[in-house]
Amino acid sequence: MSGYFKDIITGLKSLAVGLQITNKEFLTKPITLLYPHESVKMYPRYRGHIELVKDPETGMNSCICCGMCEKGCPSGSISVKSEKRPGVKGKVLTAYILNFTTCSLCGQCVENCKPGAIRFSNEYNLASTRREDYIFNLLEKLHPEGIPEPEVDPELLKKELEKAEAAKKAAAAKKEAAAKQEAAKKEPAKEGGESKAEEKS
Amino acid sequence: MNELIRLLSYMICIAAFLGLNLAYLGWVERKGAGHIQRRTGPKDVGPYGLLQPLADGLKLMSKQLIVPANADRPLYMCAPILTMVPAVLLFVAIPFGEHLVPREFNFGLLMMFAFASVGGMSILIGGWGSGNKYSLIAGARAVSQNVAYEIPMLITAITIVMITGSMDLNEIVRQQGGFFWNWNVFRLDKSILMPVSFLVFFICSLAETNRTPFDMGECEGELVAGYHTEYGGMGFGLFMMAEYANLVIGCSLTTVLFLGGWQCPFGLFPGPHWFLLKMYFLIWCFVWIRWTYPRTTFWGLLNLSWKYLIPFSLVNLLLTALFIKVF
Amino acid sequence: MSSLAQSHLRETFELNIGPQHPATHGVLRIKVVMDGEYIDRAEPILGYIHRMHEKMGENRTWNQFWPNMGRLDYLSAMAYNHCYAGLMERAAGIEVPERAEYIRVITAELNRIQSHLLGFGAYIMDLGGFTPLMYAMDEREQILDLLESVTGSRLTYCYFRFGGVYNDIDDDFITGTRAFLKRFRPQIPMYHKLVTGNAILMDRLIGVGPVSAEMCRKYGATGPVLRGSGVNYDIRRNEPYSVYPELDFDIPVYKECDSMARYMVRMDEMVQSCRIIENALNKLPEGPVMAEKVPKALKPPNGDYHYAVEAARGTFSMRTVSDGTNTSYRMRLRSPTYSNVSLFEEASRGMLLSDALAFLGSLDPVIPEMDR
Amino acid sequence: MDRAKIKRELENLAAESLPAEPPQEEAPVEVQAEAEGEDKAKAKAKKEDDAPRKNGLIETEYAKRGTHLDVQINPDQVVKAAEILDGEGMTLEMVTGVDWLKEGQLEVIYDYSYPGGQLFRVVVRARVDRNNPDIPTVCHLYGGANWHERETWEMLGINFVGHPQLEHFLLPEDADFYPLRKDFKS
Repeated sequence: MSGYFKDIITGLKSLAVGLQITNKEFLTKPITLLYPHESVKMYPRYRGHIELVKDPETGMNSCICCGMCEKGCPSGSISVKSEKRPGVKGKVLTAYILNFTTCSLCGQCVENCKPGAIRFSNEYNLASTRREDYIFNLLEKLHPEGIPEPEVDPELLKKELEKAEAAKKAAAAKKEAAAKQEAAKKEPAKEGGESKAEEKS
Repeated sequence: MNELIRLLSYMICIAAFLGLNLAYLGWVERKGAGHIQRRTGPKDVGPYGLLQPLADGLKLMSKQLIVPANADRPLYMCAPILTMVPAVLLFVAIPFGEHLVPREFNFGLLMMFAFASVGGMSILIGGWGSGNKYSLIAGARAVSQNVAYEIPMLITAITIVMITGSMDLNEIVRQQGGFFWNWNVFRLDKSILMPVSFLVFFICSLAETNRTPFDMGECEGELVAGYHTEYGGMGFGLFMMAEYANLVIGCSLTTVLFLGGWQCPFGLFPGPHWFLLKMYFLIWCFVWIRWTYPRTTFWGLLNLSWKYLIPFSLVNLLLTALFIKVF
Repeated sequence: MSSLAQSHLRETFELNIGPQHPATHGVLRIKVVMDGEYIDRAEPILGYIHRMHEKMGENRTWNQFWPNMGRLDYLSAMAYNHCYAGLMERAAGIEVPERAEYIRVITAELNRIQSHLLGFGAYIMDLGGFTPLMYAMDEREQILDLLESVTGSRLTYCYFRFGGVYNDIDDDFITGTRAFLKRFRPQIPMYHKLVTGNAILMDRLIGVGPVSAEMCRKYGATGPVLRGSGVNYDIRRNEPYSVYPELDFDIPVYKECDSMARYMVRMDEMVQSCRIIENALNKLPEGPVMAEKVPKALKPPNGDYHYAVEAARGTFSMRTVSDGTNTSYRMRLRSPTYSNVSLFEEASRGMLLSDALAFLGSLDPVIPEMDR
Repeated sequence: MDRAKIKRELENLAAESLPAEPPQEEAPVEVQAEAEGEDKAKAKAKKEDDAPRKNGLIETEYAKRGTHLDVQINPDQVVKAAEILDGEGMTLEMVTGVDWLKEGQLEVIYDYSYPGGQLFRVVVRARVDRNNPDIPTVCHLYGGANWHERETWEMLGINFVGHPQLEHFLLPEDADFYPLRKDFKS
């Protein structure tokens, strides 16, 4: 019987203690961050989606189009499109497409990037009702006013042109030589040989 | 004719009072919960979120009322109405002030209990009519809960009736005039268990209104949303409003029976403001309790009723009878 | 009610708890045969968010598998990272710098506190008390901020690397962690006052959901479930990995075998984690955080490798079969909740519905980790 | 838990199983070696890696492998092994399988650990034929094996004979493929 009353008293006491605590919390100031009115403090290391880095000197990206980010990506959400332009050293990035719908923000791409051409952005207000909005062309994002043409190095262009010329000449010579050889070899079947050479070129 | 006008005006007043209460108690609850939980609660709709109830109401009203395919349609439809009716009706007997009573019955207390049990019925009907197993369990729980808690509640009320010798609510309040030690809570000369009895009554009204430590009918951890799982739109809205209406009634009744109703604690300027003050304090206690405690089990709830509340109220009844007889 | 399945012998009916249910912490479904309010038989049904992580392990290179580790148990991703790092370091024989190991332990323990805080809050919410969840969330937010400042992510950290960690911690993190510990320590007695001591809660937890030590052994249950059954088994102590042997901490063990014991183990573990973090911060050595020679394309020698860590919910272990290439031949993830929840069917027989859900909550399941 | 006893008994068990069916073990390897007829020397050098492991007990180095004992036995002996380990108070941590496509075999792996303080991990393996993957269940000894075996069945198609409930578990109910088999193409 004493246990019965003891239970009641300890029980009521514990309930009163609980009420006290919530009362204390009621009187303290709320700590909520009112999100749309105030914004969250972002840490410099925040891993948002990736973005291309603008080289402060040239104003261009420093991507060398090696495709390591593409290869390292676990979900295959990156595709780097590049082409060779006359007079420009290395490949030129034409599109850097990040499919953010499949990106898992693991950071393998940034880690794999040797020249440090990509980094994490601090953008987190990414809301949209359309799926297509999450397929980013990072190059366009880097240059919203329009993608600038890479500077053409005249010397390099000259060299390249010369090289191309030389290559062309060499190819022509080779072709000629090959044609001759072929012709010499198979006099009767001339057409066939020619077409083969053409194919080769 | 005069009587009719009086009644009509009271009905309008009650509707307004009730409407305001139902809307803003929701706001109070949310705001209270917010501040207790280190949050701010509703704040964007209007100043301090004061227009939030309006927005909520609009949202609920604009929603389609979907009747589940295997629901018992008539029962399903009438349950929300049925839960609202007794809640509104009961206001007719509550004395807000000495002359501010919609209708003075000499059996007001009896009527209170008679109609209050309809609330439990409506939960059962809603739970059964939904054709949902969760709702069904909730309905079954609600009935046995109501049965279990009406007993101690009634016995405690009988104690009050024995002390005051009246079932007229206004008369009960009148007898508690003067200083606060004349309130029934502190009537130690009638029975030394009176404060305990108040606690019993308070807990019972908590259980009767299905508030959190005892919300077996809608415990979301187990039964999703209990008896109103299948209700959407205004069906749900009515259940919600009925909960607050029951809250107001439960607190009013506790105030009337134990805390001296419209009487001032110091015997000065009695009036409806005192009644409202006491009632809202009790309501705040309900909110406060709701956001502090976890829920009991169904088992624990019945245990509490049969093992603690009923014995206490019975002992109190006997003691009171003894004191009245002896002194 | 025609839909109620009725047998001839007893009036039982089937109740589907989940996959969308407030008490199942995710998309767990439990098919329950109820006899009134009592449970006749409860069968958990899994697989609603099964993503075949094990097959992914076979298709992705070792490095590419990293992000998967954060997506198993989203609440204690750090421990999972730790397991994978340890596994591959064991397989490829990589020595990890000491500082990196200390950082791993600090972050993993912070993560454990975070996980237990949410577990605590969500558990009380299952029982109907909403407020403790918000308080726990408040504290948890501090940890998430700290971890975000160092890893860059709030939940799915992909922070560890083979041979170290992704980036070093800074002084801000160390002072922040110390400040957090100072702030957090007095909170636990407050939780005990508000929640643990509450008569209603005690009534709900004490004696509910008995799981004996023998049952734990048969089902392979680990973590707080096992320690709540009086078995002093913690991988951090019994199969020491990383720098845990150098740190001093206790393993909380409760012998009551009920939900309360499991709950208390979690609460006490938070205190012990605070101790570990403080200890590790004091001992934190200087040095590099990455091993020097870690090949980019890892090719561990042929064979089986096994590694186990103590995640927040119990023993998480990985077994990989390497065939000497840069992907695994077979990757097996042994998740703790999978085993813990498997005893639910046997243990919940004859329980009241509300007790069974309180019991389920005390197992603290995380569904993505069960389904993998 | 008695390490020496477990080791001795498992060793006996493995030795018992050794002469039972050596030709079956050898057969697929020979086929494979023939297939790679041209660089036989290379195949021979590699044979040690490629050949399925013989039944027997190996004491592995914990620091390298994460296990202490690694024993391979015949499929029909796994229950016996489970009984031995159960009697010593070991717990079954997981059951899993590996598909050895080249050898035409499926391997079932049982991971045992000791929850009583000492560090002791035992791996029990058994290889079953890929075309007839039957292995007795250990459900009656370890309740926890139920889910693990069920999962292994649905992922790899290893049929646990005597299992009370070999139904789809993680995969959808109408899945008619075994995703963890090496010849599975999604």
